[in-house]
Amino acid sequence: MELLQHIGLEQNLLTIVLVSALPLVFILLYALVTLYLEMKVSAHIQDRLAYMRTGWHGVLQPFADILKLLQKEDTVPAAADRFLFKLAPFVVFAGTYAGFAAIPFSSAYIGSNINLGVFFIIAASSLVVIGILMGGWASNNKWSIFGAIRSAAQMVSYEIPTALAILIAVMITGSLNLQEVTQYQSGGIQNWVVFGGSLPLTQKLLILPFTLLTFFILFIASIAEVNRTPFDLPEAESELVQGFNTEYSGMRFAMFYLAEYANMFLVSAVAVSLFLGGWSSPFGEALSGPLWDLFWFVAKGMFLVFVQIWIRWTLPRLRVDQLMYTSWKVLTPFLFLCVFAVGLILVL
Amino acid sequence: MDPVRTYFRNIWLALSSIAIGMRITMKHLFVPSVTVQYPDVKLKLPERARNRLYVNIDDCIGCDQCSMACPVDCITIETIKSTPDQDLGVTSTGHKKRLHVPKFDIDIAKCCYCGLCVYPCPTECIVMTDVYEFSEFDRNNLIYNFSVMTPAEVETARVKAKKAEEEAAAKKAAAAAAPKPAPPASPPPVPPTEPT
Amino acid sequence: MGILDLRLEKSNVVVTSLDNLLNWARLSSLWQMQFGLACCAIEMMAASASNFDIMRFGVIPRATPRQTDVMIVAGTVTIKMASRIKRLYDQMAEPRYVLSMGSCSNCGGPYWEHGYHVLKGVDRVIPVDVYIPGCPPRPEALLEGIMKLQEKVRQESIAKKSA
Amino acid sequence: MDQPKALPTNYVTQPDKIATSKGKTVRTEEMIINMGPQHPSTHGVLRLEIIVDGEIIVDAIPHIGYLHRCFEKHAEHMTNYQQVIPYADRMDYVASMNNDWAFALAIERMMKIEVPERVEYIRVIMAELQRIASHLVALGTYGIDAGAFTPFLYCFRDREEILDLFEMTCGARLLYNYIWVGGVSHDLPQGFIEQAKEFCTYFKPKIKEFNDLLTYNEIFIKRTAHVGVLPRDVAINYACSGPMLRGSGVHWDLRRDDPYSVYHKFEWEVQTGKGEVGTVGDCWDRHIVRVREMEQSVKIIEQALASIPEGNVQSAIPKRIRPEPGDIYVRTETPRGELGFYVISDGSGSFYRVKARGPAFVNLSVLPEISRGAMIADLTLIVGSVDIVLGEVDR
Amino acid sequence: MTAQELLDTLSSRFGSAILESKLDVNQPWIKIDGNRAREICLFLRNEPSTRFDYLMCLSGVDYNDGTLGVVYHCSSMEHKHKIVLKAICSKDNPHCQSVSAVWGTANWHEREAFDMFGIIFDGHPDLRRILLPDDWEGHPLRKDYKVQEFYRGIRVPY
Repeated sequence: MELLQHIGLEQNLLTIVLVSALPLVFILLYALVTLYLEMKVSAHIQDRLAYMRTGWHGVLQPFADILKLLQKEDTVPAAADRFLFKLAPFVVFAGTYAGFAAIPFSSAYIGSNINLGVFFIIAASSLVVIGILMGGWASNNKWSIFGAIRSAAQMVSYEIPTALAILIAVMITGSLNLQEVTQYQSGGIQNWVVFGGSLPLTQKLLILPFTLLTFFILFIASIAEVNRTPFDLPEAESELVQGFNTEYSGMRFAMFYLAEYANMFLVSAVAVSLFLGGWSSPFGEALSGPLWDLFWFVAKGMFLVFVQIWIRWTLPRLRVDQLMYTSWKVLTPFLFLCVFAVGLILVL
Repeated sequence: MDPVRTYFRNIWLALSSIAIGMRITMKHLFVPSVTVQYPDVKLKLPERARNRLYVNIDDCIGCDQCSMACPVDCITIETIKSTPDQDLGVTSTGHKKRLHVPKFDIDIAKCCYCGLCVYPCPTECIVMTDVYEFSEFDRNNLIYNFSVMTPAEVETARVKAKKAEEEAAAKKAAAAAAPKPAPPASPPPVPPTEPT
Repeated sequence: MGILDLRLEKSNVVVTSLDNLLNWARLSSLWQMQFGLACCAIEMMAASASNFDIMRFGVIPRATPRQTDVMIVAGTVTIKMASRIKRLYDQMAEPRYVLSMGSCSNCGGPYWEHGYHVLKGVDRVIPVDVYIPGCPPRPEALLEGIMKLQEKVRQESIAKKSA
Repeated sequence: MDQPKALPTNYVTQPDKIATSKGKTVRTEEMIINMGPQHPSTHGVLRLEIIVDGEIIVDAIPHIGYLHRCFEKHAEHMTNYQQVIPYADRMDYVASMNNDWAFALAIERMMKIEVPERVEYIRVIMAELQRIASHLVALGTYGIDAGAFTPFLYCFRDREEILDLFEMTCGARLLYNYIWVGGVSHDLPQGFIEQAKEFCTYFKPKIKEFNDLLTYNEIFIKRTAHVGVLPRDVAINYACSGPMLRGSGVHWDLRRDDPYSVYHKFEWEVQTGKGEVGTVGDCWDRHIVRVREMEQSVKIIEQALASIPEGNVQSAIPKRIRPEPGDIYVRTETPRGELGFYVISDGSGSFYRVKARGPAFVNLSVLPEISRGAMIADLTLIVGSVDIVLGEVDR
Repeated sequence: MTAQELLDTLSSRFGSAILESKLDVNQPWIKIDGNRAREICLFLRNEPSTRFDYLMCLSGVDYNDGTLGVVYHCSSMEHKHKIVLKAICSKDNPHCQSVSAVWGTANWHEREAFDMFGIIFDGHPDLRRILLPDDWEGHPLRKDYKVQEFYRGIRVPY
């Protein structure tokens, strides 16, 4: 609600609704851009062009896709659980959208400046698992249920390393509120948590390898959280057809699609807020201000989204047991090491 | 190898090979694409390209060899013998045309583009072209009629041929009754097996 | 389909421009059902590969029939396969289109005469919108078939469809 | 005619399998899943009936015949032998040249035709180019099976170069009808040799790039090593052939062990799986055998291009193909393995009976043996490593 | 081992099961009794001097004189020799012993021969149609095969 005070508006129902709808607008715009970006980046990685026939270099393609999906027949399989089947996409999207509430887009805008911001995001994004499980189960399709169960197992497993990595950032910054975490990191690139935060130099040099490692692991874990290659087992195309969304068509499928892309940004935004200085400018006070903040935030987030896309079109996919192995036997132990080391260094 | 070393080696291998892969894909991000932007740009097909069949009906002598060579029987040819008073002309390869071709249909939908019909043609009138864009909404449009004869012409030719045949039969019967040298203008053997 | 189910007159200006917009969306985003059956499937793959890049036309291969708009039947349809094709076609959400690629799915192709187990044309089980001849058709021929289908989509009207 | 009345049932699921864990009993139930005939990773229209216990495969039963196009019936119905070649093309549509060659070789052996030297060289060049093209399809789609999409497109990009060479030679991109009994349909066109040499130099670094991107990627290795292990004796007992057999460490290549054509004139090596990253005969071994075979093929092509003799390519084509009554079995090494034609002639102008022994058909029959105990994710990789082409499995 | 030696070994061991042979052709063949195919093949596979461990091909044939045939093309990876075995059965009662226990590859080949010719392989673990649907009528590669008009409501001929 800082925004309202910032621009001097009164708090009434209409403005609250409008302000809280801002992330939705952002998600929609961002999804259109990312849809386009993903296809174009993948195409150029693969020596081809993709979308060329709708507008200049096919920029209107996402609009066409969405418009087309709107026109599609909304099919529900005869043997499906109709209620859950129809509900699932909304649950998934709601979970993702709720996460955006605690994301500080700019020094002037955060949906809800709650003290437990990060904690809230983790909790809200768990809703996505329920939605996916719901959809997979309600479809009454064996491939869907496989995808759903894989997804549940995967997300639950990868929440451990994610939470631990977040814990490290919280230890350094001393707050769960993302706005405060970001403010802690303002003042230039050297103050970002990934480079040790604004600690004294010796401590910073000691802590640097651990924060870098933590950021790296957080990024890997967040790719797994959003089911992207190499962790895209829930919708592994060559194995499970389309996984949990096999039976979905039209707008309901678009909701899943939208949620997936929104989720990509959500996890990137968390990583950016915690480790890469959030909306703060890398050049200290230069180029800062509410709009610049927004720019930096989105730019950093989009860069991480780009890396996710880049990884997706490079790597093969892991197998279920290897996925679990990576989480429990590689990422988590290393993070415990980091937690221990960071704690020790901070105490010193 | 001891498990601890294997563990760290695996992690190292995974990270390094992922980095190598990502370097390659990043490099390709800036390599110009190889895409041929059909329909704006069209590839030049080589001289020997085998696509849609074309029949130059003016050169066809109705010998039926392409139809015999076709493994899928997609060529249907009907012929009518010409009578001595009709001059059907000469093909561009110098063959004398002796048969009307009222029907020369190729069902392009069945054709397997093997090119076997092209080789036996004595007048080189059936060829595979480089046209490949001819999709249709209706399958019947894929049956190509190459004959240019109108129904009226076919009818006349048929009547004449029948008449000539009857005459020939009558003459033959007469000849059988009283042996005489055959008239010089009798129709040639059909179909002409060897190109002259 | 909500608003589109309203009884709309054909000659309405609003309808016409809405038609244009919606048709444009449909024709530029024809998601393709991966239905590679035989030889033509290889050319279909070649068409989606870098050199021809069918995605320029907005054609994205999807694995599940629910999310697809166009089924490219590429290859010989056998009698054992026919019922599966029918079922997959039924699973596709409206509006849906079928491209028959290659001689075999057009009419049995080289197998029309003696192929006791070959379905003589996929149009015996599902309606076909565009027939692409060739055995197999060049990737460009498939692209041309897509363009032909786009022509067909462009002429559709919501008023007529909802009737 | 007495057919077996009740068809043997494949499998009866066990509904109440009881697993115990720390004194507690857990009831698990096996599930039957149908994979295919239309599934992204079945490489066509293979249907696999898989019985799974969770993600673990208890049994996988292949059902084939969804692309049964009756090649053998058509071969009997054709009026002459020449007309069968287009059908042989369509059997293994990824490696048509090799199919044509095997077919032509069968008739040539039957009629004892000596083929001119130049024709042999052209055939070797074409067959090896086709082998590369076919392996590129196999390796590319294998990447998709593993979840990596990009290598597939790189493979197809390189394959286009080969198809261009084929198209300029015989006019077709996929189904060539090029190798005829006693000769080939066209001589090499102008500029072919230069372009083919260019292709060889272009292609060699691409293999390395492919390896870096996929083959030696640790995730890929972890996915394929120790997976779908085909032991040597099982491979022989199931008469596997090609990369499938060589992947199991058997030093066997018909180009060397049952020689035909002029392969003995070139220097090349038979590649076998050595279990470098896993067990001998696992999926990775089969993959690497294909990759290395491409390198060998490039080697053969380069040598053949350098020493191709002059001559008439159609001098030995018989006017009428009419073999003596009798039968013959001829086998050649196609990209997938041993393609054999068992031909019976009754002295007329067309076949009395022909049986095509497709390598993919035989290789696929071993699938249940190697997929038991694997996971669903492994199954797609195992099927991919067998490299089936359904046109050849079902014919 | 030459074909003659092989024939001698087989006839001395199996006597009446070896019916006929032709060794002076391109690919020498020996005609065996189809009802004893399994033991003969097992012997050929296991005997160290023959060691036919690789069954290249197994084909069904309709000889159009009231008989059906099964042709086995065996080769040895170790000795690199080959032999062709032929077995004959009548069209009215087409029975032959299965060799799928000897060579795993014979399993599918025999199913195919059953599918195409209707030869029943005794002792086969899973003799079902392999290429055609289970309820298809007739065996298509028999010379007297007539294609059915309809299959489950789909017209079969053009």
